[in-house]
Amino acid sequence: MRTDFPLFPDSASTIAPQVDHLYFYLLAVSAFFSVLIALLVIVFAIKFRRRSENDLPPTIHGSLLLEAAWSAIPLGIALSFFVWGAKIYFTMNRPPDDSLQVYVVAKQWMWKLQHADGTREINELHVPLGRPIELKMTSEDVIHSFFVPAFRIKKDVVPGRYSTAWFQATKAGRYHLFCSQYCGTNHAKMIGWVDVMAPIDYQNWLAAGGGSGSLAAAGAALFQQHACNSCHRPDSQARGPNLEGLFGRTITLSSGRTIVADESYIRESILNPTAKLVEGFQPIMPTYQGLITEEGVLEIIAYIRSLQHPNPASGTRMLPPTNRMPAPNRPGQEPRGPEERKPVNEGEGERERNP
Amino acid sequence: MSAELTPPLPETPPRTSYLTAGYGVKSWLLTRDHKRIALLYLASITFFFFLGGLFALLIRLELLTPEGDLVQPETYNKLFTMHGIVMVFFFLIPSIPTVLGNFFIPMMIGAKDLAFPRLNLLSWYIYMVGGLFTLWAVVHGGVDTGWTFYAPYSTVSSSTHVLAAAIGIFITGFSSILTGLNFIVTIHTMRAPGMTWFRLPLFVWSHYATSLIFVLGTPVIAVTLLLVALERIFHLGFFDPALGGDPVLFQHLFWFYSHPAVYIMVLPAMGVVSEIVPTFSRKSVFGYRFVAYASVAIAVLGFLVWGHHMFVSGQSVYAGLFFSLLSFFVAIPSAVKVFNWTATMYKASISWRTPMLYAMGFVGLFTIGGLTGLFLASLGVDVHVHDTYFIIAHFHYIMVGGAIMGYLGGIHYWWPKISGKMYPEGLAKFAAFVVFVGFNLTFFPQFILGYLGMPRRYHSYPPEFQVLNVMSTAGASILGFGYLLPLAYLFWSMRYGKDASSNPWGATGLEWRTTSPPPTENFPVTPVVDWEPYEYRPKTEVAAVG
Amino acid sequence: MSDPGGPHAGGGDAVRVPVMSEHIVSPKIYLAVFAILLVMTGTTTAVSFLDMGPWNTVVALAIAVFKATLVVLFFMHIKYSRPLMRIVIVGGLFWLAIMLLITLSDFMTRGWLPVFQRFEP
Amino acid sequence: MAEPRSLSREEYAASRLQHHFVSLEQQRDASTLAMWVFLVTEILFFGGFFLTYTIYRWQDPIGFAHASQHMDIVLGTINTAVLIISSLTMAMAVHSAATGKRKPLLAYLSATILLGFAFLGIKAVEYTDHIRHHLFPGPGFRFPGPDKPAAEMFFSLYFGMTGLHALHMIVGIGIVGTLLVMAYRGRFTPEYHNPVEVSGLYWHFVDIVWIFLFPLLYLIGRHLK
Ligand code: HEA
Ligand code: HEA
Ligand code: HEC
Ligand code: CUA
Ligand SMILES: [Cu+2]
Repeated sequence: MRTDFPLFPDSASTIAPQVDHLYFYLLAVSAFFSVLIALLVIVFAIKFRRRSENDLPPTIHGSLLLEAAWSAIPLGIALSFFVWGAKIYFTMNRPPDDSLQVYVVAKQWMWKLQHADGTREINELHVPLGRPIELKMTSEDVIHSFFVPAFRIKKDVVPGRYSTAWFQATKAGRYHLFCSQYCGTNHAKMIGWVDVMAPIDYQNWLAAGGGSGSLAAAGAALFQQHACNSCHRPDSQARGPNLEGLFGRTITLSSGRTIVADESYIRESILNPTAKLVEGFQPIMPTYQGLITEEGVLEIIAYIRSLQHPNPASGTRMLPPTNRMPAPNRPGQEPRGPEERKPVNEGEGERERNP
Repeated sequence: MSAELTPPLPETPPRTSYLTAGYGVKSWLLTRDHKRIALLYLASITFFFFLGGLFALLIRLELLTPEGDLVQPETYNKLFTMHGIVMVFFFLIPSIPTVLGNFFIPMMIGAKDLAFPRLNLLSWYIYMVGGLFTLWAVVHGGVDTGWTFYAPYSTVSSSTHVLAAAIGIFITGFSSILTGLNFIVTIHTMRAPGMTWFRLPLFVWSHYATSLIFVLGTPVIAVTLLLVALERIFHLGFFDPALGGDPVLFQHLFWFYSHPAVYIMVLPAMGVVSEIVPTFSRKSVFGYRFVAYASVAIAVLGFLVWGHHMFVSGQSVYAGLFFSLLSFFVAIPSAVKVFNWTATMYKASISWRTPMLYAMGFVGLFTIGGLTGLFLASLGVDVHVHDTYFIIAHFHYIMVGGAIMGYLGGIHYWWPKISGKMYPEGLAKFAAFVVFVGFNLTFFPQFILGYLGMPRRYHSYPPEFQVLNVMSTAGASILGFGYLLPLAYLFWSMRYGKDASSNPWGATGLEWRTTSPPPTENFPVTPVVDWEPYEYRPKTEVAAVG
Repeated sequence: MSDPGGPHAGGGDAVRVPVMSEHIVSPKIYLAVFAILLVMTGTTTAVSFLDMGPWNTVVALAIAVFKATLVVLFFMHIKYSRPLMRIVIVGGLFWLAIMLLITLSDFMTRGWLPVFQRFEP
Repeated sequence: MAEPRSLSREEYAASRLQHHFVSLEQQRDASTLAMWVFLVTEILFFGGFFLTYTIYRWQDPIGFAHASQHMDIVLGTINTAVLIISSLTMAMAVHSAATGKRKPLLAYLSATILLGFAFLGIKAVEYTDHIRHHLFPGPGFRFPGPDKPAAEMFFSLYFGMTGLHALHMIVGIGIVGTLLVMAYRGRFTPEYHNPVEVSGLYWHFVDIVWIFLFPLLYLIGRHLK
């Protein structure tokens, strides 16, 4: 048994201190009320203990003032919890615009992670320090949950849709990645690591991984293969809407409602096209349910995303090309070029190459 | 088990009591007397409690080491599932209502029985049939979905006896519905002359509120399980995304019942505490009306907060906001109750008997459990602690530390009335102490584990969590021992205990104004109530009434 | 077991209408209600063939609510019964509404993004 | 059980008073309240289905409308009428019991049962039709056009909701059958007939459920095309 055991988790993301501060506030209030109640109960029980069998204490029926006070004060405190908690929650649910995208596909009982440049990993996620990372997650079977205690983030990974989470690591290191939603026999084994690396190391690591075919390129291939372009084309023969610049746009549906074209919407458009019909089009698009895998759908989405009008700042949200060059070995730093890493990777067998 | 509960009384009591009104198995299994039915429930519930406790012990033994080397992962998953199902649906939900509520609601309002005695007996049979289905599932290999039955795991993925367990809970649900219905109608129509709503004991108020939840919530869990069954049998795709369903809808339906159900589990215990505290303080409850209204407020508001179990499920951020806000609102009536009980003890005449010890334990542990509920209702913090041991600790503090303390307190408090015998006071105090210590040792470390990030439903875990888990397991063994003590001495007291007088505590309720144990028709003459609740008179006068 | 006070001699709800002077509804009223119900059934079917856009659903449900109200009021005697029963029904419907509306509000706001995340605590 | 014929009406009524009630009024009050409370649980029981229906229809209104066009509107309308007639006969049965008319009581109860069977018969015809047209959800489900997923959901809900409703009809027929036997034996008098009254409430409730199922399942796609 280990004798050096932690009592408080690592704090390694921008969110973590925010959560911890609210937690300390809650702890303080709770400690105050628990001690107050316990003390009162014990003191009363001793001070007013029955001294004779014929004791008859005074009758006290109550006090409106007290009732009002001990309803209003806790309510006020509780509302402060609410506001504070809600603020953090909003931050957690709003990934910054300049986030790096990582796609996550969960299945019983492993995590498949895919970087924008096509690098794939299993049960291990490498991320650069200080850069917001946005996770787009879906599941192939049942519900899982992506949980990194050191970052204080958690999000259920639900089949049939995309969930989003984000974090920005503030401390290099290796942190637990847990599946926290019960998902069957090896739920407890569906764990992995998040490796937070200095940006430069991350670049080296990425370069070593190849990342030849980007996600978008794979998506473009699928787009051809399934003949999507027979309907979705920029010319007059198009029977379906033009998908250029679709991502992030507000679409008017035939029911009159509007909806923002995000990942979930595009996914649904491919797998259940009639559910949300674009205004002015007939429900002729066939469903691709069962024909395209979850990973395939992700690739197509990345492709549709890449059809944005070029905009280097946010645009495709990939690293600027210059950053992707292998970093030169600087003096005083351990050489971690691609050559050194390759054999290690093959030995570990933890990373797949994009085929 | 029921036969043993018919103790041949050493001396024939002066009047025949409900216990001596008939002998033999038939007089129990076909009885319509609410008091005998309560004892049937007592026996069955005790069985399920120890069954659930056995599963808990195995869970704790497995978690002694990080490697997960005692049982297979499949087995572990079945253990916590069956632990949760048995404890929630077959022990805690029926516990106080069907035993103490059944026994004492008619007596407290001065009625001869519940409005529908046959329905009451039927409820017990339905409960037993549901229990047998579940036991069948347990014996034939178990279920591994967690007590929450989340789809699509439960509908597509799991290959265990989900159907049998779901049917068992479905059937038992009707027992809950019928019990709640019976209570509501009884409280509305069967009150003795003079027993106005604001003369009702708070125990009755809290059972009225509980019954509202039974009646309004239970049908929804029934239909939810029906949908799960349909999806499993006929592949109707209500929840499976592969068939076009939405798994989050399942969670809405499930928690629409199961959040209010947590108040089913705690409201009756609050009712018990509201009886015990004034009795052993010999003083009227502070703020009677506020405590009464708080019960109803908890029941009503409790229906508006179910989504706080789904903050990370992918429900809308705004729905999360709504549910978080209302969760804080529902904490206020609970706070009001805690403060009123405490204030009742001010300037009181407090007698340190076992029921009072349990009541004091309830107040303290419920406060801790409830306050940690506020951590969970705070959106930002819940994201971190959701589905970790923090949740486990939160609800065990309320359900084991709170509700079971209330239940044990109530059993001790009314034991003289139920059995006509006194329990051994010294031993009982010792047991209460053991339970309190064992409980805290078991579950306090789990708060720390939870914030550290140990996920729940984990069969193995990273080694740095081991020390706290060992503490928890040690506590559980102490706790288990503490629970065996009352089982033993209460049995013992049925034969060897001192005879109880009709009102050993000098309490005010109507149930104390008849013999111990009471006759079948409860009161020789229908009582007429002309006093306020918890109106304490000098000892001599009380004795005269008894 | 005599009780001069309570209406049930045994107590029960303290305030109540003079109990159980059971109201016998005349068959004529039943027939009238029945006729309206049949007519409304025909109407709702006929109307469903008109294209009224989103109003189709509204009209269909309005007619259904109207029919159900008639049944509850007359066939089920709620028009003649004491308030408690009405509270029970309204309570039940209210709970149904809670379930439908709150759940629906989750589904309808899922696409919305949190807005004011900017100010840090 | 006392043979009613040998007692006067009042004595008979008194013999129906259970020991723990004080008066027949109290007993009647209790059973009526109980039935209403039970109906509330039924509202919420069906409510789970209505919620599921609402969510999925909201997600794909057009798919649902197209699926609904595969309902037989004629049979549906007839069945609605059948249930409404049965509600009338049930109401008249309660009336006859309250006014102590035994013969009409027997007639109305029998009519109610027959109408109940008629409803179930028509429902069975519809079910077989749907199943023949491969509209039962599952691997064998066939639906032309791109609305298949929505249609499959629609038919899942259709079979679930109408099936549950039919189950309630069967229970209702059983209850009314019991009433018929009791009425035949002369068990009901103007003073004591709350079993008839309370069962009537149940029957009407099942009718009301159908009043909502009908437009939601049969009528939502008629105006398209
Ligand atoms: C009897 C059972 C019971 C009771 C009474 C409660 C009571 C409360 N519960 Fe708990 N809860 C459970 C049983 C219970 N819970 C269970 C079983 C689960 C997990 C289910 C599962 O996933 O398996 C759970 C999970 C759970 C969650 C979901 C966590 C998650 O999964 O992420 C949340 C979130 O809001 C929550 C909140 C609350 C709140 C706010 C209360 C409140 O009602 C508490 C109110 C009480 C107090 C606040 C204490 C007294 C007040 C004072 C002393 C005054 C001071 C007060 C203030 C300053 C406000 N509970
Ligand atoms: C009323 C409800 C109730 C009660 C009383 C308890 C009681 C206990 N519970 Fe549990 N628990 C739940 C409701 C309850 N629990 C629920 C709902 C879950 C969630 C399940 C899920 O995730 O799906 C859960 C989950 C749960 C877990 C988490 C499992 C996991 O997530 O992996 C743990 C772990 O420590 C635990 C422990 C305990 C312990 C030590 C007790 C102790 O208090 C028990 C003490 C009692 C005894 C030890 C009995 C003594 C018996 C003997 C000595 C043997 C004699 C046997 C016979 C005669 C047959 N419970
Ligand atoms: C038979 C013609 C056809 C084919 C083939 C087709 N689509 Fe479509 N698609 C349509 C039509 C028509 C619409 C607009 C109506 C609707 O929303 O269903 C549409 C809509 C969409 C939308 C939503 C666009 C918006 O503006 O909101 C997306 C995304 C999409 N299709 C992707 C695809 C992909 C990916 C494929 C191939 C795997 C594909 N489509 C194949 C006809 C087609
Ligand atoms: Cu995946 Cu738990
Ligand atoms: Cu809850």
